[in-house]
Amino acid sequence: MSGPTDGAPFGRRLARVAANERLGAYNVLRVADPAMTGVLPGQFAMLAAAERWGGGEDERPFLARAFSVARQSGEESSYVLEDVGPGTRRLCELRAGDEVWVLGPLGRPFAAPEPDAAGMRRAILVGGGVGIAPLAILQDSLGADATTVLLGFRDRERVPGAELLRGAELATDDGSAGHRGLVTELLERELVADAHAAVYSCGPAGMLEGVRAICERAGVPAQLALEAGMACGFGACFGCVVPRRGGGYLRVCVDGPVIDAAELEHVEAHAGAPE
Amino acid sequence: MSGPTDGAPFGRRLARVAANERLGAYNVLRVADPAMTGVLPGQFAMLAAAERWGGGEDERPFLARAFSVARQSGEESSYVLEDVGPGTRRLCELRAGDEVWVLGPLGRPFAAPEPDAAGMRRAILVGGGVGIAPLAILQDSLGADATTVLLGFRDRERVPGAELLRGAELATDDGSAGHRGLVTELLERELVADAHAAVYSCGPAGMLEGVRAICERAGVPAQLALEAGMACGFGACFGCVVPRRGGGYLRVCVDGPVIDAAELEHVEAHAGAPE
Amino acid sequence: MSVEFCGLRLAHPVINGSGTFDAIAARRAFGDALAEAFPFSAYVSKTITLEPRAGNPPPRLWETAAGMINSIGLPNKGLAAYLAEDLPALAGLRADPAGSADGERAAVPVITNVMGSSGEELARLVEACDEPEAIAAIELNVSCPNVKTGLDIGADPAQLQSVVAGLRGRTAKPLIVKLTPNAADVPAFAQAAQDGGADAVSLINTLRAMALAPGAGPARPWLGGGTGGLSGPAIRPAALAQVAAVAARVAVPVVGMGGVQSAAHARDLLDVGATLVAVGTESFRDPRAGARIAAGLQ
Amino acid sequence: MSVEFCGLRLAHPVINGSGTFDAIAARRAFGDALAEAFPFSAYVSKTITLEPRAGNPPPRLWETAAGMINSIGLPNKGLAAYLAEDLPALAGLRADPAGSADGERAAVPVITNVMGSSGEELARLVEACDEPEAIAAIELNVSCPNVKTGLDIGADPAQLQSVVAGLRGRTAKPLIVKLTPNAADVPAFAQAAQDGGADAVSLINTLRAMALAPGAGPARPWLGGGTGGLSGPAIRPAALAQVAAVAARVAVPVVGMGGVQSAAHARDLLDVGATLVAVGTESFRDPRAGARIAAGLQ
Ligand SMILES: Cc1cc2nc3c(=O)[nH]c(=O)nc-3n(C[C@H](O)[C@H](O)[C@H](O)COP(=O)(O)OP(=O)(O)OC[C@H]3O[C@@H](n4cnc5c(N)ncnc54)[C@H](O)[C@@H]3O)c2cc1C
Ligand SMILES: Cc1cc2nc3c(=O)[nH]c(=O)nc-3n(C[C@H](O)[C@H](O)[C@H](O)COP(=O)(O)OP(=O)(O)OC[C@H]3O[C@@H](n4cnc5c(N)ncnc54)[C@H](O)[C@@H]3O)c2cc1C
Ligand SMILES: Cc1cc2nc3c(=O)[nH]c(=O)nc-3n(C[C@H](O)[C@H](O)[C@H](O)COP(=O)(O)O)c2cc1C
Ligand SMILES: Cc1cc2nc3c(=O)[nH]c(=O)nc-3n(C[C@H](O)[C@H](O)[C@H](O)COP(=O)(O)O)c2cc1C
Ligand code: FES
Ligand code: FES
Repeated sequence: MSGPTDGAPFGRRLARVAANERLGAYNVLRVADPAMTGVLPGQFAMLAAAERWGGGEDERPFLARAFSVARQSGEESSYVLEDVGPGTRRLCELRAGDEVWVLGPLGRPFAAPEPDAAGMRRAILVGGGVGIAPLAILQDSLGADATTVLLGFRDRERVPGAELLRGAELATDDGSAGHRGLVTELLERELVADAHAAVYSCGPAGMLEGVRAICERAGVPAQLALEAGMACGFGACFGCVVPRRGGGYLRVCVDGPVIDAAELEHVEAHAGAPE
Repeated sequence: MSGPTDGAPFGRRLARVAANERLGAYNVLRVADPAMTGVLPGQFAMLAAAERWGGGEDERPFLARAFSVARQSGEESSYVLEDVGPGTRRLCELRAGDEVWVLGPLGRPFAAPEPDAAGMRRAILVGGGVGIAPLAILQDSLGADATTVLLGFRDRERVPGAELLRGAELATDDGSAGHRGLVTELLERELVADAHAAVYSCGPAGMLEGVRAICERAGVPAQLALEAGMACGFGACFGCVVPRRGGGYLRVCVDGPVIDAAELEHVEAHAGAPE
Repeated sequence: MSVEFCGLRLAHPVINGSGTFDAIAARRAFGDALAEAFPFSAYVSKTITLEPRAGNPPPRLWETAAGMINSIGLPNKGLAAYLAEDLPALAGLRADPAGSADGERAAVPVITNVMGSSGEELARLVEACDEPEAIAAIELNVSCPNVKTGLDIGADPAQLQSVVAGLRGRTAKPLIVKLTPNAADVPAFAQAAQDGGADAVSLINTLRAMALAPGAGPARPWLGGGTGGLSGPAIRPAALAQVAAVAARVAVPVVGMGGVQSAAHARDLLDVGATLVAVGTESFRDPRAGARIAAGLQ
Repeated sequence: MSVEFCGLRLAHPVINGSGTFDAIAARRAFGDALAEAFPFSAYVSKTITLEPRAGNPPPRLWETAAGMINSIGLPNKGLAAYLAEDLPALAGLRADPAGSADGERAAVPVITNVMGSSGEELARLVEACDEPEAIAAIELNVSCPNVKTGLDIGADPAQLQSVVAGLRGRTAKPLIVKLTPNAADVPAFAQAAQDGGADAVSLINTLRAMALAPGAGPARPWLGGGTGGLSGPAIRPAALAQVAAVAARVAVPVVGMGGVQSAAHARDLLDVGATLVAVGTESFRDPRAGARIAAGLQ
């Protein structure tokens, strides 16, 4: 789990949908895909339906879409989908037996926690909405007992997403479950209690910026799994950039999606990631 | 059944697929569509799947597709589809309950036979391949006993299409059913036996040209249901033309699809109709 | 949302693109419902020429990814027959109330689109259109990619300006210049049209395009006319850029078109500065698209 | 079907469009498999400029109907770092045998694409590319819609010819001029490039395009760069027309591109006179598209 992998299979492949089940407002798409074995937490795949990828809203989708691998059990990969437009809608329609194009695993994964002078920092996983996906596979690898999990959801319909992780403490905008308010408020409380921690986070840009700022103030290392509109997912188009601290840009698909918070001035919301 | 209708409902409408069954190499698509009641033999509709019309071969289809109404039983219309590309393929996929956009009935229907000095000419229906569709509804209106039906098919897989009409005599290219050879050979034989007939024909351009030439030689009136690549189906695009005898062009969608053979020099194969 | 355009009050901002809706044929196909609920707030005729034209040999259509190529070649019965036969038949069209806020059936003015192969021809066309009451405005098509005009006013701003200036004096009716999109600097042509005295500009016309016949055998162009013009959603992003650039450059109203399928697409064109939006290809898929879009804009 | 292009022997006629494939990043993502089965018979670099460029602010992408708009803005590390770091890393690429009839893994020559904002800048770029063995040919990008070049050689054939003529003497390597598609008479630019001494021309680059940010609120352009360039299947019919017109006009070989997704699309471009076909956007959807298409051409 250190640094990028030695490489995904070169080229997209057809894989069969094993199941596509509702989980509250989300879909959990399970794909039989041996080639994904060895995926590391935080990595993603570019997915497209093999049939009828197009002809939806505004004659889209056209390009493949990026999705975090949420779990890998043996030869089966799971993805968590939120229907926010023509691409996710089409993928949410797929039934067991349908085929999807898969390219991956792609991108830079979460880096393993390393002990410092004071010993091992505890891992705090902070997820928002569909951003829980990469945290699920991260918890699988770190172990449930080794992690504190804080998840935020917009409303009751999305709360079932929490079932993908174990022992999660919740925050909801509408107070339908757990703390009424932002998950970042839970994080601040945790860091006040014990700042010898490492934060791993994924969610909407607004939340990630909150996590970044809180961790910076508390001097806690944070790894943020970012989103950006992507055309290719493997560094070819230079389209998925976010500003890098000190100037220039990072390609989220190859320099990320997991980026050390120290590399970012701010997490900005504009590169096509659904909020 | 004389001349064009007073008008189709203005605007396309969503209609539900009642059934979509295989008939040899063809599909019979049945659509619950009260607005089609009153359709006249030879008229057609523009059809498009309500969902995912696009994203197939070459990112097509985009435009709606023209199909002859093959039968109207009460509020249910039947169409006979042959899968020759992305549009027909998508329509062949539809299941009962799916929705289709329908525009129609459109176009000039077959004109009713009228008695001449020698009395009523017998009606000979000559169909080739999927061109049987408008002849089925024509036979429904003329009555089985009043019609001689000659149908040609390429091969055994297509022969079941003959079930859509009653008492058909067959010709097949591969001799798998009826006369081995062209349906136009059957027509010539019929006209030699008794030329006091009127021919109603639909099929590939090559066959229609044969029918036209034979009837011209025999001095027999013929009405030909033509095909042409269409964008609109209601006279808006001027795209569906065929050369008119004596110069200029006819719009197949509004001047046809049923055109009196006398109006044509030749039936040419090039305007996008599948051969 | 009724709108004012070159002194004409229109029920809503959605009209048809020239050559993409034949109101007379549509009336035959759909009966009086068409005339009583016309999808557009103004009706733009297909391009009319001095002499009758048969148009290009078939095939004239090719479907593309999210669009189509046409090579129609401006078939029309010629000026005289248009004025004598078509113009009267176009009387009495009423806009679909679904498109207008107040729900009344506004009359639908006729905009006659003309093309000539010389300034002299254009002059005769414009003068002929100036007389009839029934013609509310004149659109000059200087941009059809499917026809060789002797004239190169689609390719040289200076020539365009002088031609428009020469026509300006011949009619008091609004003069709309339809620009070619196949140019490096489209705003320069818009500017030239304005400087020549045009009351408005419209764009985009189709993009020059081509397709080869499918299947085996030696390669040959599919279209009878050899090349054609690309339209539909495929070109919408290019249209939006050209309309925005033109609207930023000229003061006269702009009729924006190119791939519009929905109210959101029309809104985009209005947002970048268009006064009216025209719908072409989408009407082929949905004859009532104009009214649907106008209703969505409210 | 190995092919000869400007003195280079290539395993097959399919290369990448500049800026649509980063072989170094791809090698990191896919490991050595990428280097041992490279999908293209030659590798065209992203456009290199004299000084490093960060590129345009995000968002840089917008998906359209059967295509996409990009406003990348030519980010690159600049000539010096390209030569020092990237060029060596590009050594040892071998073409996917699936694409070549004889099934051998041919070496993949590097074509370096450069852009300058003055003839002087271009001269320095061309001279710098003339030295290294590892650069087999040079492509001049005079057509990027997303960058303001002081130079207007994308808009004036005469200027293009004199600039090319000025560069011709500075290298013996094949000089490819990438033409702008945003012009009224693209063949005139191809002719000018040929007359200036170019060994080949390539087209089409992206079509100028625009998108507005979705959702409520005041209208604003979506792309950080304001406008962008349209690519993908949507533009294929326009690309085919331009490539056919250019190939009919010039004697030098033509690299045709624009919306190619399949061997049939590549075949069309070859049929109208292209010697090579480049694949851009389709590689984003299918990184092995080049090899798939090359295999289909056999
Ligand atoms: C590394 C990574 C991992 C991800 N993991 C997940 C995951 O696990 N689960 C999940 O549900 N999602 C995930 N996403 C987000 C997912 O990729 C997007 O939700 C998806 O691409 C949306 O596609 P769409 O067609 O459904 O919606 P779109 O219509 O593409 O809309 C999505 C957003 O893109 C913008 N947009 C709208 N129209 C366009 C257009 N025409 N062109 C470009 N942008 C447009 C808007 O900001 C909109 O909110 C991930 C993204 C990345 C980069
Ligand atoms: C009045 C009328 C009635 C009809 N009735 C029937 C019927 O009852 N049953 C039936 O099965 N069919 C019928 N047809 C034919 C039917 O409309 C076509 O088969 C259908 O449009 C094909 O669409 P597609 O996408 O499946 O195939 P396409 O890919 O459109 O191919 C069909 C033909 O169009 C041409 N073509 C190929 N690519 C393109 C392109 N990109 N753009 C334009 N043309 C192209 C070729 O000649 C090809 O053979 C009728 C046609 C008309 C005009
Ligand atoms: C079949 C067809 C015929 C057309 N005929 C004309 C015409 O006669 N005169 C004209 O000025 N434009 C003509 N156009 C161009 C349209 O008016 C419009 O400018 C173009 O199609 C872009 O709009 P759209 O994408 O909504 O179709 C035609 C377009 C099509 C598709
Ligand atoms: C994301 C992206 C980046 C591009 N960058 C460059 C570039 O740096 N230099 C250049 O000459 N062309 C560039 N192009 C243009 C392509 O090389 C090609 O000309 C164009 O995309 C048409 O081909 P396609 O439709 O197959 O993509 C770029 C295109 C895209 C989509
Ligand atoms: S998505 Fe193409 S470079 Fe990142
Ligand atoms: S199909 Fe458009 S005029 Fe006939």
